[in-house]
Amino acid sequence: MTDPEIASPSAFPEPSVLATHSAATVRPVHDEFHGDLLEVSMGPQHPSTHGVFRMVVTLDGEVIVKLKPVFGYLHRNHEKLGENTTYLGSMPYTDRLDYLCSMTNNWAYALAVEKLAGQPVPERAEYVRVILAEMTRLVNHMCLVGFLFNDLGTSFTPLLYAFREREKFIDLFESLSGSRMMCNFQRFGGCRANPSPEWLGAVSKLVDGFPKFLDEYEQLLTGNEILLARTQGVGCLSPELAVQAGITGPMLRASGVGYDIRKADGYGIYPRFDFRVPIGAHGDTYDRYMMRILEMRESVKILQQALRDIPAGPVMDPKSRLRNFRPKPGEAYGRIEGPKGEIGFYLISDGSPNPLRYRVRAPSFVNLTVIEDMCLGRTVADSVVILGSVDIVLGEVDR
Amino acid sequence: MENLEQIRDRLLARFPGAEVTLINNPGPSAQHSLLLGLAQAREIALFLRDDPALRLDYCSNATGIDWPAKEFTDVVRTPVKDAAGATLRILEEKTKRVTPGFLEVVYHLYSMEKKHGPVVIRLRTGNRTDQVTVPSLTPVWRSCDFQEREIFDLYGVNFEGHHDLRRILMWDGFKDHPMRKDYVAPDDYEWEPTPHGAVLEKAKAHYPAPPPATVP
Amino acid sequence: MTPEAPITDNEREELRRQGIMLTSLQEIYNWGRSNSVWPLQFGLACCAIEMIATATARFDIARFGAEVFRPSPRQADLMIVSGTVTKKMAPQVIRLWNQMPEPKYCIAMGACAISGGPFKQGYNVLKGIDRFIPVDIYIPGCPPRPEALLNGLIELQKKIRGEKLTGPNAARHLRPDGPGERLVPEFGEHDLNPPHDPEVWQAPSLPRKT
Amino acid sequence: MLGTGIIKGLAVTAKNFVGSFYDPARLVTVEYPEKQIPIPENYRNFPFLVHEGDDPIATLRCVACKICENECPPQCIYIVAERDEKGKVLKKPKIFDIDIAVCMSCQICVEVCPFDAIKMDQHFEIAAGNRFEGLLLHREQLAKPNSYYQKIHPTEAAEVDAMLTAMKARQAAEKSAKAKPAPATQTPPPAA
Amino acid sequence: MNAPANTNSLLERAPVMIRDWIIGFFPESLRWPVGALLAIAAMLAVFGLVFAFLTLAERKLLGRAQNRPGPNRSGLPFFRGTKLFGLTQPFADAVKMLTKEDIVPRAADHLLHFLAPVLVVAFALMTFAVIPYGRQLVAVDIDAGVLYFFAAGAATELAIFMAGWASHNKYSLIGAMRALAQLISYELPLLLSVVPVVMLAGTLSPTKIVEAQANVPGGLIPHWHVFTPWGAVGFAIFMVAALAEANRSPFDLPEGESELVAGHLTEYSGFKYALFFMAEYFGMIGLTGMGATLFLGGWQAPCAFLEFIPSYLWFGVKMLSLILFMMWIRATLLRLRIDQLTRLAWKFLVPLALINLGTAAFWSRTDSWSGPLQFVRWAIALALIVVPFVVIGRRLTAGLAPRTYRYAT
Repeated sequence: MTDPEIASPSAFPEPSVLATHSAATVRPVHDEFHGDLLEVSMGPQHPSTHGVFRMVVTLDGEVIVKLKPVFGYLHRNHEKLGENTTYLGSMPYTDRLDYLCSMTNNWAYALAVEKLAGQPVPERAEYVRVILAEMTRLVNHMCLVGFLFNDLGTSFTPLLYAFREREKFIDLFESLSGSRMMCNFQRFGGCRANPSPEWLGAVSKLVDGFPKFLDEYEQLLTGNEILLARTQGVGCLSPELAVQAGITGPMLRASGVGYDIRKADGYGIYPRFDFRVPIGAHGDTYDRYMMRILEMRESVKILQQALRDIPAGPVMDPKSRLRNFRPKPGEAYGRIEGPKGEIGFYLISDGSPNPLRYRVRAPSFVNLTVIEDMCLGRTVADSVVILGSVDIVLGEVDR
Repeated sequence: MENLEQIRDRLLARFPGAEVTLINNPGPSAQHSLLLGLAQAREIALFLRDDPALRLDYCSNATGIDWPAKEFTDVVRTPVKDAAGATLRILEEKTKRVTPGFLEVVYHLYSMEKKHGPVVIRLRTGNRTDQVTVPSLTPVWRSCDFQEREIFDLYGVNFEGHHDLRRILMWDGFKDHPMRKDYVAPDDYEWEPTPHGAVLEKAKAHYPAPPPATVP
Repeated sequence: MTPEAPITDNEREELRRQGIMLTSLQEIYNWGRSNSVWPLQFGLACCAIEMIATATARFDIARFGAEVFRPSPRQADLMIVSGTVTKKMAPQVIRLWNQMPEPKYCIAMGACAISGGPFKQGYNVLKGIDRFIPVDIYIPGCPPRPEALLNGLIELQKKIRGEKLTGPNAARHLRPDGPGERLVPEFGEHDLNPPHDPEVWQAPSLPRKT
Repeated sequence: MLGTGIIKGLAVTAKNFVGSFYDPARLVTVEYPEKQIPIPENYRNFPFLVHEGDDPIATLRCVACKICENECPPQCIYIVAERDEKGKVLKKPKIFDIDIAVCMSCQICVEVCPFDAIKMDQHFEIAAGNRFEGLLLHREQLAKPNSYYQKIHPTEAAEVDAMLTAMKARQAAEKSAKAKPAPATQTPPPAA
Repeated sequence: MNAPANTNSLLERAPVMIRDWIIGFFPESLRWPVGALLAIAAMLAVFGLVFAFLTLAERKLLGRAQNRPGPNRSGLPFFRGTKLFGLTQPFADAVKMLTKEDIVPRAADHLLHFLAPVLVVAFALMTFAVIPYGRQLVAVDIDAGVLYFFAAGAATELAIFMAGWASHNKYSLIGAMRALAQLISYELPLLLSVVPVVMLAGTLSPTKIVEAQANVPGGLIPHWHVFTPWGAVGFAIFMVAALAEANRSPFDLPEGESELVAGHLTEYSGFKYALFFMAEYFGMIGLTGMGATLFLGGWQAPCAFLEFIPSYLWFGVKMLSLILFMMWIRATLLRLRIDQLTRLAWKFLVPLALINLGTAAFWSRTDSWSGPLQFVRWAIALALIVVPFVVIGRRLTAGLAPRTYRYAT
């Protein structure tokens, strides 16, 4: 593994010095050329806030001098509901966290519960999980790129191409799990249904054709001079700040930190696959965009390996039980590398059918920590692009 | 990575007088945790972050837990024996004991540099009403920023030293801390066609006539 | 859909009663509006993704002339409440509704928008947008398939085509008792204040009477 | 040179524009109300109750055990069991309501049902103008014949039917074994 | 000009004949105003229809480029179940827009809020007056027509600013400010790109400029300005600036849908919004019409033997293909940022246009070069354009390039 570029703090700094908050790094000038500051509330209904996110932006001309994110417009009490329902009953709710990637949410939750209960998973189920997770990653990244370009001002074209491809994946999800978006597929100790060879064949065909789509997509987008001008050098995030602020996922790697939970934890059967983790050098919006594109190419590799190696067998541990599932008292934190970053579930069991504490560590919630740092000194037009490149889904930001 | 006992011992050596307790996790996950005293929590957190062997530079998850006061009934059974030593009957003495409730904040720490973890640290408040202040670890790990605000919002834990402690998910004028176990949701029951459980209780309260359970 | 007969007997009867001018006007008015339903570009939660999917190539809501998702409520005709309306969001949704010019319509898409859905037991979840806004079409599903949304749109078009200009069955926006602006609730200390708009919504009598 | 990226992008959109006139992969629209995307067998929308015979209500498989009511995460099922004159609980639902305005189509009721009585429907064109009447389904609306189930989920239904017949055969065998003391060494049916 | 006989065909003369026939009913003193009114009415009717179908064309073209058919089932009133390929879609939109409630925000400046959409359409319409649509089809043939055109065109941006200011909405205000910045930046390259044409044609009158591009008898390559080095560059600059002037993607910053909700249009509803919409398309029609006039030979047929097709049809074809090109751009490109937009204007388009002026001067001085010297003339002219383009383009995109990435493992 190459050494990630993490600058280690040389001295032992005072806690007060450590507060790396960006309070007024850009100071508004008040003289005859600069009038009053303009406070604009972007959202909760705004075409580019990806749902009901809200940013209270203070502008000097078009330059942002202050940005305060406001959350909670989609706070639908996920954790409270999780504590009031059974372990199994929370599974369909996890679909609705990051509603673009229900399969990875399912897996993260199943992983946490399996850790909590010491539940083994059959090998075929592990493969199925990897296949579904990587498909989800493809879908998510594709859509993210589409949404990002929408924020950049295209008239939906990249988004519609992405959704055209997404439909093919969604069809496969649907034919396996029964639902287009809310798959509710993983169970504690395996998966709900055993994919048929035809299904795997269809995935294989789709995956093999995917690089062709990706090439066309890149031809449309990557070299575009306007894209380069709009994204390069915009919204830079330094590796130190990224680590400090707990950024994960492609956003962290765009900043040059080679941390991927698939490699670091090696959960599931990821150590068996040969794939690379792309890392950026600038940490700007363009790097964040390219991380997604490159990760899609790596995901295709993982998928091809997984589809080649998948063994036959059951997908459900015979000892696992659906009803009356009561793990022993204890706690567990399970996390996986979701498409948006580290998605983790923290569960405390007191031996009853409901968890005592059910906590979701949502990647996009934490990734938003640095939104102000990245936007300060940039224009409004940049702020929506930066927000788009963070890749948030409000379902998991507000939970 | 060293195990938690070693970390604890090192912490105790480095910070004499600090309270560091190891809390065992009985479950199969075996993710044990360190309970830190509030007085030196931030220094210890800094040490954990910057110690070259640990380098826990990444705080993944910060969350609150509500432990309401628990009532235990201890039963002491003393057999009453006759002279021969045979048990005549067993005297049961029941004593009620209330463990005071508290709020807890849990941090899951990982190292991005060394790629190890998790190390779980916990902070506990004195009770659930007036002693709910813990030191904020946001100055140490900025990733705690929003998560601590969320804990403040939903659990009512006060973080000392947090730069921007406001409600994050609920609106500003909201008074309650809804994730606490004893939180009662506003009674907006109006019409539930399929009531059962707690909702049925509400339905009964709202429609005092016999519960909706007969043929249309 | 089979091609409908140009003019049914009922409509001919109507024609005779109302006079040909008014009916023609009404037909043109309704035809124009039903074929040009511009939705508000406004996604709340999961259902918003399916709403976007409805606009994409596979389903193409544009075929109905409804792909012009306007980000500003001033230019929108239809509000698709696509997802969970939380109590924190509810005042904004109603404000958006109030900002839309008449004639306007509301589709409650998905379980959450209709009733709070799976999240209805949450403390911050509004149990259905119809507590504050008159909803024209309810589309159940979690989330509804894009086709289901299209089906809802077709139902809405049918409803618009059936609207009357005058008389007791006149369209809502032409009646004095169907005001376009609705009460915007305030944030209370524990809940929204009021928790529902009594003019729009009353708890129905229980369907299962004793 | 400045502009090459833009020209490449223009080429892609032009390709798609031209392709939309002859290449079905570049004009993927399914004209919905006239044509339909084939719905996969596994697709699930809302639950329905399977009945066996001609009388929908009398031959429901449901025994009103309330497992699904308890397991349903959003609590959208409401069951009251039938009672006979003496007040004894019968194995039949008197009320079986599903509020599809709340249902999240998670299929947990289907998975936990030990009697294969509740299954997922595929009908999704249920836009209603009224939340209170159209979207609360009673047992009369929920009851659908087994043949319908076999039509929409053929593979799954075949498995279920095989299992049910096997179970019936076993029960009958047990009964006959009890009735006649003859040493019946019947092999248990393979599917269980 | 010795026009071939077929240019005076019935079709060619039809519009003028109809006009003459109608004003023949009026007394002499009224003929001039009636003629003007007729011209206005004809223009309103024709361009109104063109606008209607352009909106449909844009929606269909965008749809096709995005793998979907676009509006295709509006049908007709009274005949339910008809579809007519969605051709009636614009009229359905019009009916809806006309009957939609008109909301004026309480805090808005009511007068300006009302005036802005009216003015924006009025200014856009004014530009139509000087464009020669056909051999004899020009409403007002004034000598300084080109100047008049750009003056009227620039005024639309002022109306947009009015709209943004009057709406009393922060998004509108930002949109309005952007519109002004855009106006100031792009008016200059737009005018500079036209100067060579004026220089070489020696006139400011659009009709005369078109006549200057008349076909050389027997020539195969059209004698249009776009087929000269300076003309090609001028045309390219003109189109870029026209996109900005018409607020079209990638320069649709005042509207800036993803950032500013709807920019200056945020507070407009119903018919006022439709007027803005109309003005945008009118602006597009006007600018592409002027572009065709200045660079693509106006109503001239490409070759002499194609002149049997009426001139106004040629003009229409040229204009429409330019508009379709603008729509194609919209289907592909993303939006620039305001500082990049101004930088592109000042640091790229303006210098290039100035250099182009020099090229044009060189071209006009070397008019007599023929034979092998013709090639030298072309080479020098091309070098005068390509070298600065590459150099300035490099400077403009300094530091911007696709990157290569490394991998952690």
